[in-house]
Amino acid sequence: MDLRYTPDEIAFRDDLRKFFRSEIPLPIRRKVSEGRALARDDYVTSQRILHAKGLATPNWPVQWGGQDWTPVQRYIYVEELQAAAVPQPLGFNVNMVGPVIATFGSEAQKQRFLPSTANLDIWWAQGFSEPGAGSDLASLKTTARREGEEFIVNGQKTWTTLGQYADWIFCLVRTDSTVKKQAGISFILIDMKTPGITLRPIITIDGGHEVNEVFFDEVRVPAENLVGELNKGWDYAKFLLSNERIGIARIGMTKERLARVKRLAQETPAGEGMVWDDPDFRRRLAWSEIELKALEITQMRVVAAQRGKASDKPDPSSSILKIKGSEIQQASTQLLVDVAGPYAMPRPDRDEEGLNLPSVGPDWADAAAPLFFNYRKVSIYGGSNEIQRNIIAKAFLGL
Amino acid sequence: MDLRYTPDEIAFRDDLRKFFRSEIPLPIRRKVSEGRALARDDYVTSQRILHAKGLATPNWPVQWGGQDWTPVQRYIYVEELQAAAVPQPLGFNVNMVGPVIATFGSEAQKQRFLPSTANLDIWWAQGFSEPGAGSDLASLKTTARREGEEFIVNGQKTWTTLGQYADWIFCLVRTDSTVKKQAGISFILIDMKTPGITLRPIITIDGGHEVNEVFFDEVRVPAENLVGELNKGWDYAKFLLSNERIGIARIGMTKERLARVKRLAQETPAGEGMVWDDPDFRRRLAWSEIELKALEITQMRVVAAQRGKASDKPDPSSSILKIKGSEIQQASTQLLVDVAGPYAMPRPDRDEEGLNLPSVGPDWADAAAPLFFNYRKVSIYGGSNEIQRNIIAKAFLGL
Amino acid sequence: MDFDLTDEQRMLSDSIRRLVADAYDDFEKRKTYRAQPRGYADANWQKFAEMGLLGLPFSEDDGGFGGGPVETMLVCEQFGRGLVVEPYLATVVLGGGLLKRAGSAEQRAELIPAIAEGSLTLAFAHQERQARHDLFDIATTATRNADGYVLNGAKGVVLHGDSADRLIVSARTAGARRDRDGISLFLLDPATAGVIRRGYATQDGLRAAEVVLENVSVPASALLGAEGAALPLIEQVVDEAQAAICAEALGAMEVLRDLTVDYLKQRTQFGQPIGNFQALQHRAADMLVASEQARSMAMYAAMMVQEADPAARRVALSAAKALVAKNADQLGKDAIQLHGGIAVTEEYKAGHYFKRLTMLAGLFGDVDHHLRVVVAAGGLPEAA
Amino acid sequence: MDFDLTDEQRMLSDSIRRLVADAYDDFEKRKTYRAQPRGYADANWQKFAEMGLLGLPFSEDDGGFGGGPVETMLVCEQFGRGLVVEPYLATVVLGGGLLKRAGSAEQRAELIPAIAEGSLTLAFAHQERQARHDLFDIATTATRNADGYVLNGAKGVVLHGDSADRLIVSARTAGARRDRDGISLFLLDPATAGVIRRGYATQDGLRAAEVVLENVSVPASALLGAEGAALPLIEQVVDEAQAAICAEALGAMEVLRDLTVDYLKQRTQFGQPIGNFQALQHRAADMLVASEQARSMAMYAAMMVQEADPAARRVALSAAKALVAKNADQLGKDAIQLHGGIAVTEEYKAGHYFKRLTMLAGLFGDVDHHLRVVVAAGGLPEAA
Repeated sequence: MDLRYTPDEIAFRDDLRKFFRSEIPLPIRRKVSEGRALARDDYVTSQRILHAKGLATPNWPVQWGGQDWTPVQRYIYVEELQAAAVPQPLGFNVNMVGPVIATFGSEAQKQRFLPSTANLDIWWAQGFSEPGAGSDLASLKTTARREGEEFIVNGQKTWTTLGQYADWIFCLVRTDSTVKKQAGISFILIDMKTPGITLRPIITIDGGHEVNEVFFDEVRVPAENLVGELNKGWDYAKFLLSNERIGIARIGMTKERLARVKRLAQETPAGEGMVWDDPDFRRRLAWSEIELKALEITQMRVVAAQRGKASDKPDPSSSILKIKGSEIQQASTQLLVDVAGPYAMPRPDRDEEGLNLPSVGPDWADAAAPLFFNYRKVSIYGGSNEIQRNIIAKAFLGL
Repeated sequence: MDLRYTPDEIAFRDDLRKFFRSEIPLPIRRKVSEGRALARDDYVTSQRILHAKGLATPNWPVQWGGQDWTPVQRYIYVEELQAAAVPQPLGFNVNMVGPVIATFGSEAQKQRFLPSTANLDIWWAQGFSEPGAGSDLASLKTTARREGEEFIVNGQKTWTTLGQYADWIFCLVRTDSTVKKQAGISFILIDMKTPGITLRPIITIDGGHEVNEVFFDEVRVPAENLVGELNKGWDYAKFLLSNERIGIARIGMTKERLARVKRLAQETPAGEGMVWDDPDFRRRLAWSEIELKALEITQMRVVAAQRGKASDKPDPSSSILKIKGSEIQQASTQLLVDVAGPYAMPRPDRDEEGLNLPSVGPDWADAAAPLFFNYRKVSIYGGSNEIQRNIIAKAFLGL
Repeated sequence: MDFDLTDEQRMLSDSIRRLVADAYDDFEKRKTYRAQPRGYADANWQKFAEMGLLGLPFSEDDGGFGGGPVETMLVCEQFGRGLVVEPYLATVVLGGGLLKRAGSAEQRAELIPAIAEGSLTLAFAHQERQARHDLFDIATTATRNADGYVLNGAKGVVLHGDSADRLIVSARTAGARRDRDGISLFLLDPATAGVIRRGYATQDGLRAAEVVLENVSVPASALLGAEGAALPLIEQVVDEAQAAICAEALGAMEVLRDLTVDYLKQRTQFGQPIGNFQALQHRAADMLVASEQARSMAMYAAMMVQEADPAARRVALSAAKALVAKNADQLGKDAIQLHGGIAVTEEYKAGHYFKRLTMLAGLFGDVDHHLRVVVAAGGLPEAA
Repeated sequence: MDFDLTDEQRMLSDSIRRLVADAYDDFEKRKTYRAQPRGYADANWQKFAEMGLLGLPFSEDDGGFGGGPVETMLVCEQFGRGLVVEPYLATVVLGGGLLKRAGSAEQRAELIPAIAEGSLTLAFAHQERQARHDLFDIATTATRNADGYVLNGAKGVVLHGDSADRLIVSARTAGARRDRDGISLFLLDPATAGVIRRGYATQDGLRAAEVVLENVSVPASALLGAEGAALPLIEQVVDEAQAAICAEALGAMEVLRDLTVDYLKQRTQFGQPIGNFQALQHRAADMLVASEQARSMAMYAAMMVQEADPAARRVALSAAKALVAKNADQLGKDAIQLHGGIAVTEEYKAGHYFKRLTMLAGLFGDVDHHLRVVVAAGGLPEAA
């Protein structure tokens, strides 16, 4: 047992660290670090730089641009990416639809979609959640009825993250309503330019436009866009969601944020000294660091336990990572608000890039409260923490 | 709206305060304050002093020794009793069986039992809980079958607090097993000297003997010992449990304990100074004081809302008092352990009065951890805090 | 001991509730108020004036209605229920509190009737960037000259400072930055040369301003109260504001709690209302406990703000604020979590309550700050 | 990075688990061990010796088996699972840790083989009443004279100090009470004139003693290590003890968690196993999260106790202890609450695990103390 990296792992890490910090433009990384919204081009620029180096889709099959890495290497990759505040390669492309197409898609679908998906020439959105199907995803109602060589899609999806930038959307649709709910769902690819699709922005309480509703009204989709078999979509969705394991706790990102909180606390005046001199603040920060260290090792243990196991098996320990990871992420944004103090309050108007015109308080402070508000979502999405506790109780504890 | 006492209320309070502190022997009050076990005689001595002054059974009907007090006066009485570390008049006698007999008993039962119950000439125990009937009290299995002018009782009760001192026990027994569970229960009085009763001590993790199991094997009870109507026992039990409202949060007692914690912290050395100089300790103590102050006002609000209402109506706000009250009580015992520090560890042998022979650390310190262990019970008994949350969700929130 | 409201108080509370319900029933209306030039609705302000709310805490001699802390609590609780955006705290509680106590007969006669009739608003320009929550940490200077004083300094996050008709500015006439003595108050027309205001929205949809003072000359008559001795008064008025904030947070907590419970009853998942799930029921129960404890402490604040001993008063108000802020934070987070995604959308009410509660919790000191005040005092004051 | 145990380590862990399961399977046995004169079972101690556990951390040259922190973790985790009462921490981890590092060749040759074969136990008489958790706060004095030293002072809550065959005593040969320099260690036969021991049970069923030293004369050869320079060594060995405590607490937490989950499955109320109730399921899930996080930190402790930089080592060990102690406390309370009444009875296992966890959590510093160490250092050490 040795929690330290081997010399080879250290070399691997140092190479990545250097590449991320020298090749991904600083203004993009700075936005990530401050928790500000990225423009579409920021994502595209960053992902193409990564892809050129083979670093956008390491989990894919090697023949489609993946890397033959060990679990520890994959872990290091995610941690370093986050620690350098590099935008993660678009999850809908590289962790979701890409692996599904690579595993279950036809050869034609692979040829057509995988290279452009890896390079972010196609921007994908996810069409899973519906207004009445949140935690109970399988109760979805959007239908696709077969008419000749087409499916006709009707219904509504919601929480479609960054859907405003999407070229295509992958959807779960009901293709058989006579069987039990999980058994009548199919996985289908839809061009966002198809007539009958309307997108409506959802503005969130932080003032951001990150998510959307997508309406489908008699949308005609070629039958060849069905992935895998009809009515097997629920299996593909489960496969897709299990790919979220590594990185779900966003430890690298939180570590970076806590380091930033520390730095800002040391330079933000408060009374006789700096915020850093406040023992109560320090105590809460230290707890977050300690919990994060424990979670980091928990995550390493999960990674190590994966060695030699088939990677398409869902691992219930990801529920632990999700619960604790989201709690610590939320605590880290609260600490940022605490450092900002009264200057967490101003909410100045923004230019089209979402930046202050100009800042009222310190130039980072107006982003603190929106980040804190926005991060309430991390214990809700991807299976709420209540759902995760259900999973632990049932899958681990047999209750 | 005025949270302050009126001059009359202050005079009432000062009279009680003086009486409690001058008339109840200090050694008894000191044991209460330190959370040590009382001997049977301590209870009897204290209650008889109170009773002689009309202060043992203020909630009873005036003709049986009760007081015609306002809700505020009743509240002041309980608070001052607890704050002076006076043993509460035995709850089984004065809050439980006494009011039940006074309200539902026959005239003969009243004459026979009420005076001796008030004066603690009879010591009562409670026979409600059973091994299989905890939170689900109505599922109790102890039976009483009618044979001529007697009931024959068979079964087992548990958690019978101070049963080792009891002369009589009031029991819930099943007298009809053909109807739904709440409808077949009767309330019956049993002399502990009746043949067929066995008492077995339960030693708790603090090393104390406070609770017992009571076994009934063909125990013959005169039919005249049935209280009220046959099969109405569940109603009487609910009536009885609702009498716990005032004082359930034990605010006066916790206030006294926190004051003691503060005093001990100020005189217990720790490194360069005293425990009191530890800001983390002080912060936790302050939170307990603040929560307690809020709960005190919450309790006063409940008391005020009772004015003019029939006192036999259960009030769901007692669930709030129970949840918060138990949490703060438990926190106060943890603070005591913290003050004791390493000297919370020794557990020396005890003499028959439960005292050290002699103390290892400071003379109060060895009682700290047992009190902390013992107080885990306060969020379990009398309807666990989980049951209380169920009640709030259903009765208050309509969920 | 008496927990009942007087008939007048009950009528007052009912009237405000109706007024707020009427003005804020449709949440879209609030958006239109925020979009108005001053960031709130003049029409609402006029209604408050007509109902007597704007003159409430002033003495009848000054043209007010002689209300006390209980009346302020009743107003602010209802304003919290509606997430009212009008500048009641800034004008009536903070500005009015200073003015009625420190103002000369002339100053009171000039301003209080105008406040009461709704034609004049105030803002209290006190907080400075370096001070965080220390009320005595004031670097702004007021230098005496032949005609009066010259003010220099910068004030931050002045509530409704962008639209106020008069500013009450704190500045040092003596002493060093963190001295308790030497702080004075000045009444200032924001149109005076050298006053630079930058207004902005706050995260919870209200308004504030940065105020810079560059060689601002004011006459000697601008002095409000005794020179150099303003701190005890500032502390008292900020305590009154804390009591008002506790009440406002309480109102918002109760609405958010009820909104959440209603949602649990309506939202179905897995074939049943999610309110059937015990884990969610227990969280909802905890929300009730949290809001009931907050109500008790808001009442404690209203009582103790009248305490004659300033040290006991300050500790009590800090205790109240600490508990209310902590419970508001936890209740707010639970409300969002129990709702799920819908609560983080701008369209839905819950998120706005959460944001307002977050900001109220930090106003004039966060939980840590107020807990430290209690700790430093060795605990809560003993009741009489 | 490698989380696997070696084959030897796995075998070791399995053997201890079997041994502990055998000796402690019936909880009544533990009672009989506690009733023996030394407060534990000599027979168990001999079995530990036979299995090589008592010589484990000593070098092979000294007659040990050259085990490291991972081996100690494995032993203590299993001991925690069984609530083992034998003096492993006192003799092997604390006493042995000091002896192997500070002992002269003669001292090591005299004592280590005897420890390894189970014929000699140690106790570390260090803590003093006024010191609380400050390891450097030592008032006991050792005054040099012609023949050696004379010791005077009082040591408190010395783990297994009542039965130990040798005491290792810390005393000042120089400096003032709270100086870091000037602390020395002495090997002491408790039969020496002037040594007064009062043994007693601890709340968790182990043993400890108060040790008073009244003009105790020891020869110069009793000095263990360099005069006046013992503190860094004491700190290192106490850190090793913390790593062992983390592992022991982990073992106890996992058993208590599993006991609770089993109870939830078996206990029926309202016509069903109480484990069907979602609110209880979620508490049980939180117990799993707490114990998994504790496992991670116990591993971190085992790794970082080998860290060369003492400052980084101490902060890391404090972080580990703080987290393990906090989670042990919460898990223990949840376990009692989920069980209900049965868990507070002496007959049932759960309460004993809770009591042991409570005492382990406070040993060599409670959560507050260790969190303060982390805070004072500005946070956790950066990983290499």
